[in-house]
Amino acid sequence: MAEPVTVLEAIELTKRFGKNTVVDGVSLKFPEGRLHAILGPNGAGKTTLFNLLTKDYPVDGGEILLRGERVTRLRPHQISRRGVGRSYQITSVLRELTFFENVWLASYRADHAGAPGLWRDFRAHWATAEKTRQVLAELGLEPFTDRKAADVSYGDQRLLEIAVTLATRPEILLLDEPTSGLSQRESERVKQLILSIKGKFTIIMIEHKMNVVMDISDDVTVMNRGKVIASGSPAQISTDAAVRSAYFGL
Amino acid sequence: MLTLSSIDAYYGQSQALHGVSFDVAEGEILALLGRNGAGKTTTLRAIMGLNRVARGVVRFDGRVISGLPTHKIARAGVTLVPETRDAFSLLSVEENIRLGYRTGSPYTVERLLEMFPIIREFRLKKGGELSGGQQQLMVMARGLAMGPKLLLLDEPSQGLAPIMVNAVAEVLSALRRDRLTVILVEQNLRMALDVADRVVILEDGVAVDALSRAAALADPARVEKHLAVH
Amino acid sequence: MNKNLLALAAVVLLAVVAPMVIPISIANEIIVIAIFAMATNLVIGVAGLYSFGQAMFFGAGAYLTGYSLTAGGLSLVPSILIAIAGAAALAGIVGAVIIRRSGFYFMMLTFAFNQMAFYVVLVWSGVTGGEDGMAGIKRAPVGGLDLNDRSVFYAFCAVLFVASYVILRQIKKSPLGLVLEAAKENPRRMASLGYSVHGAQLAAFMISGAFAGLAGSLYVLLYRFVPIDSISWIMSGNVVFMVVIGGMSSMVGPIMGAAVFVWLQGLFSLLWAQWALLFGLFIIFVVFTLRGGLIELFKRVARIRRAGEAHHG
Amino acid sequence: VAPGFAWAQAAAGDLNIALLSQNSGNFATHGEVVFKGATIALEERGHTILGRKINLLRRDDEGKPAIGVRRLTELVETSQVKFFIGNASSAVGLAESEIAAREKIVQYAGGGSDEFTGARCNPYTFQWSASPYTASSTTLEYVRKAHPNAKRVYTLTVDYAFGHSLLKYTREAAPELGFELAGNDMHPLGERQYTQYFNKALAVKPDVILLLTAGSDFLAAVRQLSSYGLKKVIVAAPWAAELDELKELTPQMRAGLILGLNYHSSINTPVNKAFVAAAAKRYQMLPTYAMAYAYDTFRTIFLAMEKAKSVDSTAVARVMEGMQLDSVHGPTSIDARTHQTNRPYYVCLCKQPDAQKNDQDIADLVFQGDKPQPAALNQCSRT
Amino acid sequence: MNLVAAQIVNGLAIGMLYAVMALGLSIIKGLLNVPNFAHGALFAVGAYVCYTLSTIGAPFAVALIGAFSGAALLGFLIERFGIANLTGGSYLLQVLFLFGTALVIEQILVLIYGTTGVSLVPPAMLGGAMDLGFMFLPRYLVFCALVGAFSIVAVWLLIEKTRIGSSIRAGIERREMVQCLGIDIGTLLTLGFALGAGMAGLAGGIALPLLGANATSGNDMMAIAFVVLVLGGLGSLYGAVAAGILIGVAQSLTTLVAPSASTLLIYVIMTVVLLIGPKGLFGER
Ligand SMILES: Nc1ncnc2c1ncn2[C@@H]1O[C@H](COP(=O)(O)OP(=O)(O)OP(=O)(O)O)[C@@H](O)[C@H]1O
Ligand SMILES: Nc1ncnc2c1ncn2[C@@H]1O[C@H](COP(=O)(O)OP(=O)(O)OP(=O)(O)O)[C@@H](O)[C@H]1O
Ligand SMILES: [Mg+2]
Ligand SMILES: [Mg+2]
Repeated sequence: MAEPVTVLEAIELTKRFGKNTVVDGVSLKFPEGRLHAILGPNGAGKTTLFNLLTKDYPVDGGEILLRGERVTRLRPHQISRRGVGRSYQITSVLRELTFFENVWLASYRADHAGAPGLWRDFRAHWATAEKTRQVLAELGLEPFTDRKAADVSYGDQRLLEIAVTLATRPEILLLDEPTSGLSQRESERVKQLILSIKGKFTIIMIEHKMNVVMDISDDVTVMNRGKVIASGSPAQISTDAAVRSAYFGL
Repeated sequence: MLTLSSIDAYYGQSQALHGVSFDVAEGEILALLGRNGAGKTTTLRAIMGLNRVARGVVRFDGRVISGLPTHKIARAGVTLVPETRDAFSLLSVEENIRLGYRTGSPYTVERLLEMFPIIREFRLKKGGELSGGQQQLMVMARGLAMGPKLLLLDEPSQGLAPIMVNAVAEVLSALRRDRLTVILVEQNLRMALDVADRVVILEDGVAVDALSRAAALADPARVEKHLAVH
Repeated sequence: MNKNLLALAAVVLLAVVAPMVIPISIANEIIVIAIFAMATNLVIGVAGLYSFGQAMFFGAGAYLTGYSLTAGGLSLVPSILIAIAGAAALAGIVGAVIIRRSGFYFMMLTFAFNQMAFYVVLVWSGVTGGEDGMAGIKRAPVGGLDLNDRSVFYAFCAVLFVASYVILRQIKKSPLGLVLEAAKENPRRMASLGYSVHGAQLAAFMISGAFAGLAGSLYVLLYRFVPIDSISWIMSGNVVFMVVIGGMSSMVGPIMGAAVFVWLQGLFSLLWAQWALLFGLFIIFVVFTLRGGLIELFKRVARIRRAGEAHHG
Repeated sequence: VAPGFAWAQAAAGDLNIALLSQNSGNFATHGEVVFKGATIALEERGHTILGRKINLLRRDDEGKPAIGVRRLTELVETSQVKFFIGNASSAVGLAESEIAAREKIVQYAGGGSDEFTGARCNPYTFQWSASPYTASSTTLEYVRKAHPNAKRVYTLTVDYAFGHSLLKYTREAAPELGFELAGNDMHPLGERQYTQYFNKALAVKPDVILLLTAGSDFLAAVRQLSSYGLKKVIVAAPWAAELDELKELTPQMRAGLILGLNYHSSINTPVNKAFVAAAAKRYQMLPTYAMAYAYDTFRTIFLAMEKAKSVDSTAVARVMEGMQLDSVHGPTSIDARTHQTNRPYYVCLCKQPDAQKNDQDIADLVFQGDKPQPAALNQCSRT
Repeated sequence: MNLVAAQIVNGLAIGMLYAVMALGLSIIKGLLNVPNFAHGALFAVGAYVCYTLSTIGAPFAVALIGAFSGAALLGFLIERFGIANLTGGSYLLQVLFLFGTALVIEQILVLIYGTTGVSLVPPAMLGGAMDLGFMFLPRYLVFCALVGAFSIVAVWLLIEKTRIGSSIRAGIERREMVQCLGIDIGTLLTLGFALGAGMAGLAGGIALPLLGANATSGNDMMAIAFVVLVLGGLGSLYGAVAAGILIGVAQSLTTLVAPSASTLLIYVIMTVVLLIGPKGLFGER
């Protein structure tokens, strides 16, 4: 079987805050169509790594290659337009907007490459509206269609966060703790959802819930103190001594 | 020590709690369980005075506290550690904790730094520079520094790596040894049942069940029924 | 849909009735300033960019029209078009420089640019007339219309006013409008969805500049004079306050704000030399009773009526 | 028409005249006093002219050209005003003069700018204030007379049209009187901080500091100059402030100041004496510039109406051109072409604190001159 | 050369006045996140209180304390009965409220004191100028600088070194949480606003002998103070002070080369600084 193509690659990525090096020379390859989990204790630098990959933070050292193209200097929206979508650990849905509007914005971006339209009422962009409803339905969020995001519980906001990210129809999906704050039932739903899209997208996921990680991921990388301490299949990782001491405290 | 009698609470026009009643005895750890949106956080906020209690009464230490402004409730000995990890991002970790400290609290800054070794390492960092998990521990420490008689903990293990969950669990056990009164909101059922004396279950803003730990352990289905799929 | 038509009908009705109940020059000033206020609402209300330099664009439109008509010797329509284009271009340049700054810094930068523009106009008196303003402006006829007739000129402005309302309202409801609303709340999230937030904001800034320029141009034609006040920061402050008093949630709010601001100040100043005291009290009253601005009056009436209907029906 | 705007609608046959002045803002003082002066002129003739009742409409222009133009336009539309007098601010007056010319409304202006009678002269605008040329030369003549040994003059000029024309005329007049211009600084309009200019001025050791600035800028400058406690330097200002505004300074601050003025209550003419008496009777106060301006301009307009036997603005303007009359200044004429009122300019010396008899007794009239603007310097293109 | 030194000394004194004004703004902006558009009116209130107390014979020091207290009291009322009831509303609503309040305060001053402004001659001890050899330095300017410096240090100690100070800084960020720690944030905010307002009043009092006072005389100062505030950087108290002095000196020095540009200059400096460093000279936010 041919080696899958690498779609996203980090080379010696480094990020410093003041004197602290938070991401320290991280090199990683993300092959197409696989689900890659990133584990690590709190403060390991996982979220920061995401922020570098999506250029939410400027990079202090190293390079990012997207399908072989150097994208280290691009701005966040340019990265997104090249097919990288992400969700945030700290929920960042637009609280003053409705569920529909939140998801609509993401769908519209996927449908529409140029500058946003100036004239027609956004609701009258029928095709986009239709897709928006589909995405809401897929996540069981139709009852919330016209609710303001601020008015629902944290858990439901987390689901919306994922809905928005999916609606951009990215090729590479970065999920930062998609199940945090969700009950078992909703966690399970999100897990099924991820399973159902697995293979169609390249997914990179930060996750603490071991059952989720072990059940669905293809590759696992473990970080600690800004460095990669182990990489491999879920089975390999769970027996790795370094991981066991740094992560599980065993 | 704390009694809620038929509490109604609202967000603007929409009602989040419908006649919730339960009580907590001194030195008891009560776990508040329920699905997302069940009203757990709202219950804690209502006790704290952050959400207006439209109907019903909250009594604490024999005194009615519903209707008091939040800072007075806090001074009466109730402390909330929110799920949103409200660190003061411009203050150093130590300043964060000191701001909570009230004279007479058994949890002195020195003692807290011992209880939370990881925080000691970041003492001089700004609160906002910590990772989510680190902030969670710091906010717990800050809450304890007030020397509360009643601690309201909202999902302390949320988003924590196993090693941190263990750290939180250890802190909870320490609190149990100290006989601190705690209301614990938790999604992590195992952890909740490890430390709680009693469980109250909320569903759609209504308290649907209350049972002791023994009962919960003996009949897990009774609890999970409310937490899992409809 | 119905609501849109209703609002449009109300705006048209206002434009028709106004000159019958108040002096036509006041009515005319109100609709001209209302264009300015609506343009400003696009940046402060919709996009959440607190610009305190809007008079820069109003003034640019005013001076460009004044200059084109006098020294430039152009006719009326080209002068207005030049004003619109010039103001939009100025907004583009200023915006490109400062749009990356946010919040209070943005506000102060717009204010600073406004001040600099003011001093340029003040010092460059050979062209602008400096402190004394620019005079000698004539309203040349347009396609057989004698604009020197007050009513004809009013009608001319009213048509542009209604057109501005329709365009700006559509923009507010368009995808761009929604992107701006969303970016106001969380620009980072919008970028991660692939929107160029600065691009959208710059577009809004330029559109707003263009309409402010149009308003400035009409203002000059109305009074056949370019006062230096037209580019002063006080004008910038006033238009922001008009928008807030009127209400930012729709484009009708700024129109009400402009009407009240222009009309009420005139009325109060007839009553008492200390009219500013009355005006200040009025502002405080609005702030405390109608948080969403004057437009809330309508919403409240509608709500009460709906409640009434529900009760009866 | 909404009630507010119908406030002073005329009955048919009444004559509506208007007074636009500043009732709010920095020089709001003028608004009240101007109104008093106008009232005296009206009461003098029982509020009637040629058998018609006169209505005086009063509006606040806030000292802003835009507002002045707006209020005047309203007045023209709603009240058919054909005569008005304006404010001390030239910018406002000049803006209004456009409307005066277009709508054929007689304007009798009182600002300082020489543009009213110069580049922007028109058939309907007249100027009551003296030419800045007259002001500069008269003030310097007095300094020369009172201080024969003074030589070096340092000027501080406000950086806009009015300051520029004062500076231009000072440069014309000073060398003829044997002064040496030792230096000049331009300060921006609205400057609040003057010590840095005085540091610079004092470094060249001038005999005279000549303040070619006006209004609140002038007051701030004098205030800060006084904080140096200088004894030997002469401070003069040809056209800076009227006595009303000087009340803003303490007597110590203004003591010894040499000030050019358009009017002083002690002018010894029959018309002025009667006016001063009327003001004392009606308002228990000594008239100052603002009051005299309103009184004298309206009085002149009424005289012209009587002479023209008409209240038609064009006819009245025709009569005013070249008109000879006895005014508060004594025998006075109005230039037929430029519309400049040919009248004297006055120089006052501010009193020492202990010499003041009451709070209106601020300065003594010490000199007057009436050197007109040389024709070569006038830019009026009317013939 | 001597002239340069003279202008620097002059600029330092004036800059201190700007700094006092801007520090007040900075405290209010930081705490309540509202740009205090009534700061100019409070400046005028301070000046008039100082004037009134002086004319009835109070010593100048007492008049200055009065200027601070009068404006602080007014600030207290504005916060307690105004701003405090507007939280949760839009930011611009609060700005509009302050604008309306400023109009009302100004007009009330006009009603009380009339439209003609007032002046005050400083006490004899502070009058006249010192001959430094290379310049005459008005004694009053020295006094200005000293009082300015003193009040700045006092306020700084209060904010940085006390528990009240860190409560204030925490409250800026998370109101609810600070309340959960048993701190009465409402009172803290009111006191903070009063403190900032008091600084404006104090500046008005100090400036009275230099600038005189009328109802609107604070507005020019307010514009400069806002420029100083952002130039220094939001959230930085040092910034406000340093930028105040910087602006004072820069304005003073431009008089030597291009005096008409001095008003324009401060906006140019501010724009350039903000375009290079988005957070001003020392900004944290
Ligand atoms: N904006 C910032 N400024 C300074 N330090 C920061 C900033 N953001 C993150 N850090 C630091 O970087 C380190 C890594 O943080 P990061 O959020 O990437 O951790 P994480 O692995 O995602 O942890 P968690 O699982 O708790 O979310 C932490 O020690 C944190 O203190
Ligand atoms: N800020 C808000 N405004 C309006 N409604 C809200 C708000 N926050 C929560 N709610 C509503 O109140 C109900 C209870 O929410 P609450 O946050 O108490 O749930 P929870 O049990 O804590 O859920 P989670 O486990 O997701 O945190 C939810 O149905 C939600 O829709
Ligand atoms: Mg993280
Ligand atoms: Mg919750």
